[in-house]
Amino acid sequence: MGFILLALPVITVILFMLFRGRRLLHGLSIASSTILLIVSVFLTKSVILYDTVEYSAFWGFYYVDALSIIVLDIVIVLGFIVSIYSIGYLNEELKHGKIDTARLRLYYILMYSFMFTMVLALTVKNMGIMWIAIEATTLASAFLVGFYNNKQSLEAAWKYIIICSVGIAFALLGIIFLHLSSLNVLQDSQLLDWTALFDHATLLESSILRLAFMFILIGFGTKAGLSPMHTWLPGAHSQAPAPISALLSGVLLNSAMYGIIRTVAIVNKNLGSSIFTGRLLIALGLLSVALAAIVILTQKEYKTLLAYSSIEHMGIIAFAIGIFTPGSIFAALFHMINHSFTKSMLFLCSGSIMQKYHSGKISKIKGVLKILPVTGTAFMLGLFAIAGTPPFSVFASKFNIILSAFENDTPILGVLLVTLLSIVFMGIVLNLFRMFYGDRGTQDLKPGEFNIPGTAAIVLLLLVISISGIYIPNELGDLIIKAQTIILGG
Amino acid sequence: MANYLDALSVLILFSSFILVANKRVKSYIRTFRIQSILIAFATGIMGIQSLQTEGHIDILVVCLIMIVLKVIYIPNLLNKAYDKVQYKVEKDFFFNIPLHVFVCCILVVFSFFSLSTIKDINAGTVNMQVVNMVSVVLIGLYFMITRKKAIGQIVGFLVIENGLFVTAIFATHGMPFIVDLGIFIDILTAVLIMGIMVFKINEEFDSIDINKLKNLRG
Amino acid sequence: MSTFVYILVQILVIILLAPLVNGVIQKVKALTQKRKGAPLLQMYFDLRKLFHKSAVVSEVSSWIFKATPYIVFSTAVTAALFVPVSTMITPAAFPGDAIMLIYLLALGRFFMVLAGLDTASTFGGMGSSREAMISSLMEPSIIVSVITIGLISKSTSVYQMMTTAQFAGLPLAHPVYLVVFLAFLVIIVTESSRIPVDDPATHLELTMVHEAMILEYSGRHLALMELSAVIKQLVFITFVVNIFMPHDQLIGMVGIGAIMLSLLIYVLKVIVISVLIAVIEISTVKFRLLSVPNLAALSFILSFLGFLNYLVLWR
Amino acid sequence: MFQVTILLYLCAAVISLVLMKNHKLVNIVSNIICIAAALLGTAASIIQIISGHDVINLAIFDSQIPFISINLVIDHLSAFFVLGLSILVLCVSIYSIGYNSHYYDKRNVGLYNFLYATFILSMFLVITAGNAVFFFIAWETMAVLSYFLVVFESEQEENQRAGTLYIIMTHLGTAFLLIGFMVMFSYTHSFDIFGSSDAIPGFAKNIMFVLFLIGFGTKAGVIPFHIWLPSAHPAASSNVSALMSGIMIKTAIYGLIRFLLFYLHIQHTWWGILILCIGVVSAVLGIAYALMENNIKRLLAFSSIENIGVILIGLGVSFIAFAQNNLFLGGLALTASLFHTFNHTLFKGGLFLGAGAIQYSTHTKDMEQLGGLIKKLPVTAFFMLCFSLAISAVVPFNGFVSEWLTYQSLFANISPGQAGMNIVSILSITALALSGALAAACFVKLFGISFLGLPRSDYAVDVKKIPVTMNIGMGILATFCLAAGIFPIVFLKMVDKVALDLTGISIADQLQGGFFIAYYPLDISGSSISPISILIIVPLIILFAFLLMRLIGGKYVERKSGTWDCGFGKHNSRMQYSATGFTKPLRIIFRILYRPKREFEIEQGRSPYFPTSIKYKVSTEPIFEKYLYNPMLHFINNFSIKTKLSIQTGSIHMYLLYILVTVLALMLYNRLV
Repeated sequence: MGFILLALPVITVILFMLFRGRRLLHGLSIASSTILLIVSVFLTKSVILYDTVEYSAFWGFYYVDALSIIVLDIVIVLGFIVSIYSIGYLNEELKHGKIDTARLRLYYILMYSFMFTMVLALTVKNMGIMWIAIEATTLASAFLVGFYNNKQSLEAAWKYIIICSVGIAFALLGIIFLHLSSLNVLQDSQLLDWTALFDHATLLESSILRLAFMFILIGFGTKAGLSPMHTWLPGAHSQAPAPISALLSGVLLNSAMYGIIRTVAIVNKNLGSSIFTGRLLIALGLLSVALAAIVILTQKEYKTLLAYSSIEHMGIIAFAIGIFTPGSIFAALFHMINHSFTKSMLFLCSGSIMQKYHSGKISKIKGVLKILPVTGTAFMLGLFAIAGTPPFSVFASKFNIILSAFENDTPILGVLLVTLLSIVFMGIVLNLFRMFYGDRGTQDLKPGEFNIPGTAAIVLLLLVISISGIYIPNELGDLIIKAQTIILGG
Repeated sequence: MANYLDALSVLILFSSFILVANKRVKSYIRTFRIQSILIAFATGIMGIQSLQTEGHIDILVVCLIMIVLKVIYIPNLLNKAYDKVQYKVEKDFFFNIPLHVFVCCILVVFSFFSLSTIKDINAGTVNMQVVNMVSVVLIGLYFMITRKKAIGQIVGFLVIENGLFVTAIFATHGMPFIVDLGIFIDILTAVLIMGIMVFKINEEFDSIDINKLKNLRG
Repeated sequence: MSTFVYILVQILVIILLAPLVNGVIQKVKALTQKRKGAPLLQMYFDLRKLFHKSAVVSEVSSWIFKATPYIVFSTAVTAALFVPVSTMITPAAFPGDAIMLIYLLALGRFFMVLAGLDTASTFGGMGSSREAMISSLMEPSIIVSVITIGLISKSTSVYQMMTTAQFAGLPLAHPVYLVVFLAFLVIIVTESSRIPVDDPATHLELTMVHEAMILEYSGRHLALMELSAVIKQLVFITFVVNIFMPHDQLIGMVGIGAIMLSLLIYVLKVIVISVLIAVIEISTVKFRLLSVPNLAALSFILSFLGFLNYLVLWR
Repeated sequence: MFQVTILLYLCAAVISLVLMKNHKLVNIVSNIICIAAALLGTAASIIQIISGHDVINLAIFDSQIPFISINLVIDHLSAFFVLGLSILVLCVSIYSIGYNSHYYDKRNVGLYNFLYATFILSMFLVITAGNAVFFFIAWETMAVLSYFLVVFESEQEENQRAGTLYIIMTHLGTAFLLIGFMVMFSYTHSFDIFGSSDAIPGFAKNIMFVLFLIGFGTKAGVIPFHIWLPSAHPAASSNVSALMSGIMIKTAIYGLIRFLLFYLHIQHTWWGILILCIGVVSAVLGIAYALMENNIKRLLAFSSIENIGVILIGLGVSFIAFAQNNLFLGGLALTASLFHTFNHTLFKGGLFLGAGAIQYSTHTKDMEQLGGLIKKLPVTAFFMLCFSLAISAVVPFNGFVSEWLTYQSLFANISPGQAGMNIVSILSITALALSGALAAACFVKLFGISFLGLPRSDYAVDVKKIPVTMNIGMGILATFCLAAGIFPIVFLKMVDKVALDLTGISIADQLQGGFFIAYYPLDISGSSISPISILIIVPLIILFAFLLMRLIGGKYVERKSGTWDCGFGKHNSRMQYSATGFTKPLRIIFRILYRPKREFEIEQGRSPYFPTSIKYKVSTEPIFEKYLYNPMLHFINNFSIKTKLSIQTGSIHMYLLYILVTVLALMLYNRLV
């Protein structure tokens, strides 16, 4: 059952290689993403029932529990949404002759191999393989970042691949140390297995484990865009095609963060306290939020601004993990979900705006609410949501994170976070909101949405984030609580 | 046995020093190849060891891959790429060589200082080897920082990977086999992608000077 | 019953007496200028003549222009009900609150200023603007003085203030009363628009304030305006005389005779104050409009000093 | 009943989205539903206040997300504010039926009404929120919705700027509230507003006080957090600005009372003194700035700041009194401030509606363009006169009663033995007097310039008839103003329950019932006012005056003629005083505050004595913007740009260096720990 999630993307990629013809490719991608969605639903149900899903085949590397299913579902659902959006997006690009069918194929191939790597990263037990998969995500998405082959995109791609590879290399060093620390504890069959490591966490060699955590934090932190290793992120997110930016920001960062969470769980259990990891995570997290806040204040391009806001939210999540109370973990996971959905919605909107106005500069864009009524409204509400305004869902998790900071007797951190967040809000309002008003600007564009399926997808996401601010289904709540107990080693 | 390994590890470290001291792209690649040979040698020794003691063939296989990939294939690839973008002498570091070497020494000292918390696990020598190899990683990163040209950066990345690999081999007698395999595949693809990008950059910017890639600021 | 008597007495006394005050002041000024001057009752004649004249109304103006004289007049007279001319007669329930008195007069002023603007004449606008400024500058000192006096009598009721003052012996001997009294002199001069704040006799636009506001009025409207102006002036005078120079020698006496006597004394005191005002008018010159604030500040400082004295002395 | 009200508002919102296509229909329907809801709300709140039971729990819904829950509770305080809200909404909705007609076929009326209804609903929820989190959610929602309403006419640049300024300021304020709630939770471990705050230590209470003061103060627009208010209120369309000024900024007062007075009971005298000082500053400066405005709605906005100041003065006195547990005085001052809140809701709402009517019929907000409207819009003019009288606190309107109560509570707050406090009190009295007088001048200017005299421009000449519904809406409010002025005791009974909850002492009983309202400062039966008797006496005297005239002067003969123009012969509208000219003396006297700048442009003609044209421009300088906010913004901006360029340099070598440095730093950390 679960193997379909792994097999299907590969098959799809192969099919893409075989077939050509625009409609066929679109149909193929929709079909496979839909199947993925259905499968993931079943997988989720079985996780809810049996807590974990494991298979003995292939040395039993396949392992899914509540924590991974949450991130996995984000991946699958967003993949579905993006594949819907891509149709309209790519057709528009074809119409303007930005790309030809061959590149369209390349796009789909890369996108699905990207999906595959992420699914792999989330469904394996072995930390080593997880590392390989996460490194592979970089490789798969590198050309997607450089998709448009112009100066900027190439530069972004180069920085992306170099910085991420180097960073991730340190993660490998960390994994090696993890391995080293467990050498005398585990027998060969279960080397590097997360479950094994976690069960025997107390026996591991602390001095090495600390080093391991450090390097893994740097490595996966680079991928997750924690400052000061974030430097690849703004370029990549702003240069990639909008749907890919949505995936990068909504999914990739999460899977990197997922790796950090897994490690943190082991290390904290081993050290018996979250002080060592907490300090580092909170420091890096606050650093990221602060940097994002400062930069956002005077950001001139909207996609870059959104990218920085991604850095900020990853910082918030890291902060929450660093606090490591049940409340904060719950909030962190919930925030992961909310951020992914909200941010990818925003990126999709920005893609439509980009295609309408042919410019990434905020100053070039006026009257979005007139030109693109639906997308514009969604974008505006989404901005309020991402800035943490109730009743949207980001507020709920943000609120809980700040609260956990206060409960944890570190009110100063909480106050700091609130201040930085309000600066972010200020920056977003000051820079982005002038896009929405005014007449249609210099170039005369005819009002109206062009990417109908994409707009539908956007509206869907908008509904999700505005409802889940007040109400979430019990299943989701239970899942998150399960994941929380897993992390806390309850 | 172990003292051979010590000697090898020191040699590997030294080779990375040489790399930092180098001026020309050709010699980067040559030095990298030498380093790879050394590593392959070390791996071979360990492989024989484990074959005798535990009867595992894994490490020897890894050693084989190592030779094929990092001693033969990738250097040639780099050479080809280098010829394609025909680029001769490279005077492209930000300050002079002795200073570089000095900084690298500091890095070694630092990694010794910070890793000395590790308790010995199996052999008493592991500690020293790990220190050497971690400093190889750091030096590789430093090499990437100091070189302006794209190929230089690729080499640096490869040196980092070397350091990691050899750390794994020395410290833990190799990761689980499949993991090692995967790592090699990743490295291969990474290098390929980077090579392609070098071409693209070369045709977009008609130079492979990474310092020219400064359009995305702020 | 007593309420009715009180109202009757108040209205009659004040309305009848008000023009006389002006007469007295004019007379004193004339005599000091070695003139014979107009007869004491001149203003009565003027009013009578004005009542007979027909009114000229600007066609620009609206109903506010015609309503204003009546409103101003009635507020002035109502205000007159607030300050008993003699504490011998008291109504059953006395709603005479000093703050309300001030805000009641504010109602009249509100309409007067509006009327000034209503006719779209330059003079009217000028007068209104100046009146608005002066009144708003005087407000704090009035309130503070009233509050200070009220603190002594532990109530802002005019009647309370007066009765308390009676038991205070000779109030003017007391620093608080003295300072506040000085403050009140300034206030009276301002409120009754006299030199040095305003010149009732002039018709030069540089110096006009009150006159400018009512410039458009004629006939009975003008008469009402003039009358209510003097009534307002008398109200303030009454307030002052009954608080600062109470006739406490009559305490305990009852009956019509006593009331008559007290009224007589009251008239005398009013005349004294009017002479005082006249003296002020003679001895000073009209200020520039923009130095009026200094005067307001002076009176405010005085009243505030009074308050401070109260804090020190009454503990 | 309250539930039904909420549902009605909801369905008004929904319907206005459904019927979006047909502008006229959607406007009428949704407004009628709002009217029904408002009537219901009024009835419900009055019943709640009159009837004995204290607290009604309306709705409770807990979600899976921790701490996120919907929880509505109504006690007397909430009910009182709901009453104010409902009355105003009633009138504004009636007014809107006619007023919104100028949006037909120009804008999306459906969306507008949707925002309108949801905005009302959000305010309703703020007032009735039962726990702090839900309060916060409703609060933010209110801010966002009102932001959308502010920028609804988004073509004008200044509306966008106003909206941006507004949302930023209010969000910053909200951040303070958030921290306050966090502190609250970290000690009591509950967000229940009605819980006890005993677990909170003293210093934390002080911190919370400051946080709440800043947070709510920003919303209330107290100086120096006021800068958003004068730009946001005019930007919104008039019926909305009536709601914003009438209710929204009062929710901040509600918050102050709810969280400081009811939740953390008063701790220290300095809380009260601080609030008192803020109130004084806001009152004086607010009205001072209002005086200089020629844009009607900006003027009204500034005067809102002044009234908030007056409210805060009353509140401050009550805080002081409670801190010295002088319950009676505290109750009295609280009553005064609450009653002024209510009154301000009435007349400021009315004034904004009137301003809307002017704008509707003349298409301008600039007084210098207006004049002589009293002949074109007699009814509106009359109501505006009533409101102006009420807000300048002259007898016999409601404004006077509440200001009188404030005076009395300040008066009673002066007692021998505490010199410092007495000085503060007397200064507050002075400020109150000054602001009252200036307010009178300000609204004389408003009414006199825009309604009296001759039309100053064509705007005021060709005037559109205004729909009767607009006048009805204003009329109801005017009636309420007069009623509250004449029978204050009836309304004071409503307020009284709140003080009763808090102190257990009923104020209204101390105030003599019936016709007279009287207040005994200290044991002597002393000062007392009787508005009704005034209302009887004044007409009587007017009648008497008529009779006098008739008696002495005989029949009234009137001659129409032009205004006296010194024989110049061509009297025209440019000869009359302008709005700017009217306030010139005050501008010169308070130049230290206004720092007026004047510019002449003289086009010389043949001789210097006959210039062809003279342009005279005078402008006052907004101190806080210039010396506080702009420098701050400037600094932040520069800092941001510098940091951005120095971190995100674009050089990959730099970026790799960051990684190296981080690695080394972490290794060091690991070694040292």
